[in-house]
Amino acid sequence: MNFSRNVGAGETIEEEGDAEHLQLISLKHSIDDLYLLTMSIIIFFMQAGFAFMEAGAVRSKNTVNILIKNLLDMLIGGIAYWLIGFPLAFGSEGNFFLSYNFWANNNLPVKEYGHWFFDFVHAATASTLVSGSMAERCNFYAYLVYSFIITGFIYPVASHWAWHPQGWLKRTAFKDYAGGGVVHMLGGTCALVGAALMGPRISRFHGKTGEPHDIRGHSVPLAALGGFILLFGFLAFNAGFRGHISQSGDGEVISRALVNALLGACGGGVGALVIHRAGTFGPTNAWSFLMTLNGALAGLVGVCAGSDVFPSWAALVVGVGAGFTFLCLHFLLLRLKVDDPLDAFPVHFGGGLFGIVAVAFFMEGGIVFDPSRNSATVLGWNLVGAASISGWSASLCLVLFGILKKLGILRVSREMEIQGMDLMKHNEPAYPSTAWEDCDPGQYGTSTMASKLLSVMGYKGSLVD
Amino acid sequence: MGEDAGDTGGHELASLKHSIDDLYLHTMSIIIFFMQAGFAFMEAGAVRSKNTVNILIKNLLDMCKSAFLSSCKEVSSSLGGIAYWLIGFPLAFGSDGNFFLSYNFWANNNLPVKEYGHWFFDFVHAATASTLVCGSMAERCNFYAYLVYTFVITGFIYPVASHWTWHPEGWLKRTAFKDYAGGGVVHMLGGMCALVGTVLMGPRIGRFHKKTGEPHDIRGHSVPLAALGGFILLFGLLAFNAGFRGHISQSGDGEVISRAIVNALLGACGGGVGALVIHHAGTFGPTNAWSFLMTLNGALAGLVGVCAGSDVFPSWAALVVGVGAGFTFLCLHFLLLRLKVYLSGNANVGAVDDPLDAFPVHFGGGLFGIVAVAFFMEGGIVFNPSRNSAAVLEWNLVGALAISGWSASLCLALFGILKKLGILRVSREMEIQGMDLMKHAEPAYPSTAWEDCDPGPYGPSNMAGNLLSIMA
Amino acid sequence: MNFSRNVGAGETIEEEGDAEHLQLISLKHSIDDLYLLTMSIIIFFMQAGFAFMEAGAVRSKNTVNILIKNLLDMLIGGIAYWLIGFPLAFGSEGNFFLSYNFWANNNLPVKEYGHWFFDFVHAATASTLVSGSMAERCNFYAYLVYSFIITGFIYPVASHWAWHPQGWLKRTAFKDYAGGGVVHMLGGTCALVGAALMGPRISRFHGKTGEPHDIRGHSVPLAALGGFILLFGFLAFNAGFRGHISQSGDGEVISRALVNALLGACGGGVGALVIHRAGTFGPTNAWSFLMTLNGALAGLVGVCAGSDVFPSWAALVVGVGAGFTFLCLHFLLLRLKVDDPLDAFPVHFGGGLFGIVAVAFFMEGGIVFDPSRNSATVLGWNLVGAASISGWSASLCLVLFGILKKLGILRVSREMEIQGMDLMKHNEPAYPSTAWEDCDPGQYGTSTMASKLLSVMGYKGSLVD
Repeated sequence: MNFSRNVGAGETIEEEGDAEHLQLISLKHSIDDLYLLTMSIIIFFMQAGFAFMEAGAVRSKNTVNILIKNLLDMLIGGIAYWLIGFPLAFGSEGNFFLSYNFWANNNLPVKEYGHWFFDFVHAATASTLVSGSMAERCNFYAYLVYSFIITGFIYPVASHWAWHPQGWLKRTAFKDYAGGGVVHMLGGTCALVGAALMGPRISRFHGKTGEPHDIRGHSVPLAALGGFILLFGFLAFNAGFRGHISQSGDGEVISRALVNALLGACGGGVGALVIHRAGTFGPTNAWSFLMTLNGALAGLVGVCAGSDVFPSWAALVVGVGAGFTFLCLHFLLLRLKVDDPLDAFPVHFGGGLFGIVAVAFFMEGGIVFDPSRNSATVLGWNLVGAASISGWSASLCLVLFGILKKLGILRVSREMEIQGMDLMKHNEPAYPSTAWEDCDPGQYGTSTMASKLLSVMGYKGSLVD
Repeated sequence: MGEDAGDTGGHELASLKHSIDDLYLHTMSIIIFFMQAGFAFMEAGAVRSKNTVNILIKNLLDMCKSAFLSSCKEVSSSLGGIAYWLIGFPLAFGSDGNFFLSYNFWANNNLPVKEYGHWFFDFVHAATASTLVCGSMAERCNFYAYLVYTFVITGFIYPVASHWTWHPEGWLKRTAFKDYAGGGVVHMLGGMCALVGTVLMGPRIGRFHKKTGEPHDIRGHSVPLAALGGFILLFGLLAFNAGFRGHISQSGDGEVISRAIVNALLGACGGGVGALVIHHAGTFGPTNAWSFLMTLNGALAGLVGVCAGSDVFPSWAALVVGVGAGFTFLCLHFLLLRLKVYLSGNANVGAVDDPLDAFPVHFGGGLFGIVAVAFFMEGGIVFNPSRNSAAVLEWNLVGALAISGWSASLCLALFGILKKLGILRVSREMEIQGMDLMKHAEPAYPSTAWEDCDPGPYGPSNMAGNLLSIMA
Repeated sequence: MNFSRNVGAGETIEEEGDAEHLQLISLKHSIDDLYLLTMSIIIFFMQAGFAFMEAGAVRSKNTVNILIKNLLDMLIGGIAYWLIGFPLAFGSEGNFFLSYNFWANNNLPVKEYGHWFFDFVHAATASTLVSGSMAERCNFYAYLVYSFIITGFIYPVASHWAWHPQGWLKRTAFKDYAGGGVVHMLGGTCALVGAALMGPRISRFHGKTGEPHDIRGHSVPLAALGGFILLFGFLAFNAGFRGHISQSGDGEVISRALVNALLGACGGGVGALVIHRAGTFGPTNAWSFLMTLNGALAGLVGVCAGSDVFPSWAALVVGVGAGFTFLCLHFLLLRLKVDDPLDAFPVHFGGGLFGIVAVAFFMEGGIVFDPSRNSATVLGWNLVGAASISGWSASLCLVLFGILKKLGILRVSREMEIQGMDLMKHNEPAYPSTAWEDCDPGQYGTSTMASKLLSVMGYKGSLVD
């Protein structure tokens, strides 16, 4: 990833020294900086995507709670990544497992700051997934703790393995271009462990029969807004991971990643829509929007691992596969009675896992095209990588959430869960009734549902005193 | 690098130029891509709550579908040469072709990877053109009909027209036809398809009075959602205008692009403020409302209007064109409301219901712009009334006519067939009940998710609880 | 700011003339153009951020009103800035106080158009702040007038002082990298004067005791949407102010600005959350989302003045300080019975002021690191600059709003304020009741709150005839 940039630059500087050449090199850096910067800013906007997707998918009584969690994912995450996350992941001194300098950006060369920011937006993505799966019942203190630890420790160590020049996975044939494994599988695993230890929301599963009972989110448009922002951000996510754009061949790789990301989304979205509509997982006659949206996201996650090397048709196939994996895991979770309101595990773990396996098959020179020892090695190492990343995050999360559970601060009280956290915890209802009060409509007709309803029911007075 | 300083220096420079161009194209494309969200929310806000999810899913699929179409070349090659005819990119930008369309990259996949950026850039425009149609047919279009028509529009109708104007061999490209950022090709075409669709579809139930034919406002369920869409569109249209140059590293590019973006902004200013003032002044009937939606649509029409020449207008002309486009939008908006009178005596037949004003905004703005560019471009009729500048006007009229004619006739055939087959419009029952429940089983705002707890000492939390307590 | 770009470019052109060198120079311009353009477009999107933040913070009956004001801020602002704003700020002929050519872009070289657009988005930011503080009661005509004057005159003159090569502040040690003073303090001051002259909304303060009574906004998610968009845009705001990216050292400055912006937001948000929750300003047990969001914005505003020179830890500290200043001013306004629905003054003036003072302390070579005459000079000039910018904007706004008040067109009538402006003024309710009518739910269950409520209350019929 980014480190290749520094290496490339180092080489060129040694070669030649006349002024013009130096200018050329400095220009290359400018372009790379601009590229990294623009992509990072757009990826940063994905935080808003996650926030609204989650806000739309919870009930109105917990909307503010989920919004503040997403905001703090960014704010606390920034501090955690600055203090310990980046040093653990990309310090210049380290071993195969982690690195250990640049604490709090101490001594970090300023030219690496772009790199820092770029890595931070990925870390934030990984940790923000978790708040979705634990929505509507997670204790606020528990949230503060786990958010800090995931962004500051669990994710950075895994990303060190895969992307630091000394990381043990980096030095193998492990192939994960844009973090399908490191970012999404890791986040998905944490989400699953959290959701499982937390237990389902009250009345999510029938007390005796265990039949799942739909708890719908309060606003599909909000969720759709989040989804659209995520699609926007994901394009930059895939386009940005090259880390530099000025070297020969970069343009092609990045264009390809962009097109593949789009086709992956298409495959995942349309695939999930059709597969679900066809009644594969139980009879339905609904063309489901949320399934389509989650499918598209799963498809995007799926192609992440190899969007730089897939041929276009393979991106489409991988997208469909990731969409299908998402649906399988979605219905599996229902059977296991795990309550993941945002489908964070099916979408991100499922899509990521499918992608990291598929890349060994469908990459250029992969098993499908050239079944050789070489291509099998990629498969082998990708499976090892996937297993170790999942194992690492699962075991640490088990400890983390286990301790929080033992301490009794993992989940909110039954009363607060029923009443909703917006009022009890934040004292900020998402849609305060007083702000919707209506005046006497007069000649202009009624203005909102409220007065309409009142008039239907024969209420004559005015709501304003 | 480095063995051969002089040579490699030049080589490296060239490669650096490519890098910059790539970066420019990617960034603009990604931002233009976000316009899909803009259209989605503008439309979602403008329909009733019972059809919200329906319109959202259509917008999401618009994107996927057009990508599919453009990528069929890949599939076709991999599946061993199955002939796909309705494919977008090959028809528009294949390297072999004639004045009308091109025809390679489907049987033999030779599209160089370095063209992928170009592909993505073209794709976002195709998606823009087809997504316009969705709005004008909102709240009553059959889902299957929708699947068919987007396939045809993004796979065939738009690509052929874009081949005419942008492919080096296209017949319009080789004339004096001037359309910088697709005011004609993208917006007029989309607007025309929207009009044909909505005419054949007929108005929504309750839109016009059965006897008098008086229009009855069917308002959208959420102005803030529509506003969100509008703001995103303004954001995206800036990139749309800035991006159409296609490269930024050549001499003069920076100036053209800067000018395009400033003109886009001033066009929006002219269109928005113009439409607001003209409407408020009572030009089209007495009113005392400062209408937000008119302002927003006017701003969009202004942006569409300057598209045709945002690279060549002087600043003041961009403002003037914006105002003109805003005015054209208002004219067409009120014309559509009246249109039934002129079409037939029967007030029920032929009345046009365009919930999103897709035709007035995009066709009107686009048409005004494509005419205006001949007048206001540098060296245009206003500045230098000569044979040359008249030629631009002439060819622009020919181009506008050809594009409108092409899209209108094909859409007429397309929607006519769908109507004959009886799958153009949803059933009356479904229209009344709304498609969210009947078709998608996903209400946009499920009541159960708004249920309220006992408010307790904290007071009621939302409207529901408040209402209940008032009435208790 | 941007002018340095042109100057720098001019120098290099003279130096040497061979073809390759010229190409290099032209390439540099391309990169700079691309950078300026991308950042400007993203900053432009901040208009949407302000619009939704304000829309969420007003009552439903004034939502359309605030949306149209934000839209017009951009549309009218564009015309005003084109006609007189840019000429006053950045004309090539001028004196220490203002400049006076390029009216309506007349004779402006096309290569300056990128610069024009970049400056315009800042002007739009400054003026859009004001509509927030005067929300729900400002007359529409008054709005049209003040919006034109702030974008067209008040802001441009101040920006001439600070950024035009001949501006009197520019030629001193005054240090304000990204407009914490010029943009935010100015906007905040105008907002305060407007809100104070306008008076509070009806029932905002108890008639006798003066106790503040919360008037909540109608939708926290809308406000959150605005906030997230603002965070997104602010990153570009800080990254973009360098004005060029192709010169040596640019990449480092911009990366640093980006990281500092993020850390400032972290400091401000977390700081405000914790300080507020700790009960510093009165007992509370709420983890307030809106305080966190406003704190994060204040933190961003705070680091603006020096995000290119702060060390990372200082950005965090400045963020916390700005968050604290925001809280102080917020509660001060309540005591003074000034009603600022959006907290535009506390966030933007408070954050900006803190930042412009802090930069003298925490910049590299600042008072904290090197207490010398030099660093004290920066503090001195920054105080002078802050005072003159506030004084300039306050006195002009006082005149402006004073005249409007005298003419009786500053504030809407009592009746319109109670009924809401959406219906009375725009005839466009934000959420028209007719569009929420419900069908007979049939077997699929009810679809919206409306029918739910009806059934709760025993209403049996269908809403559709």
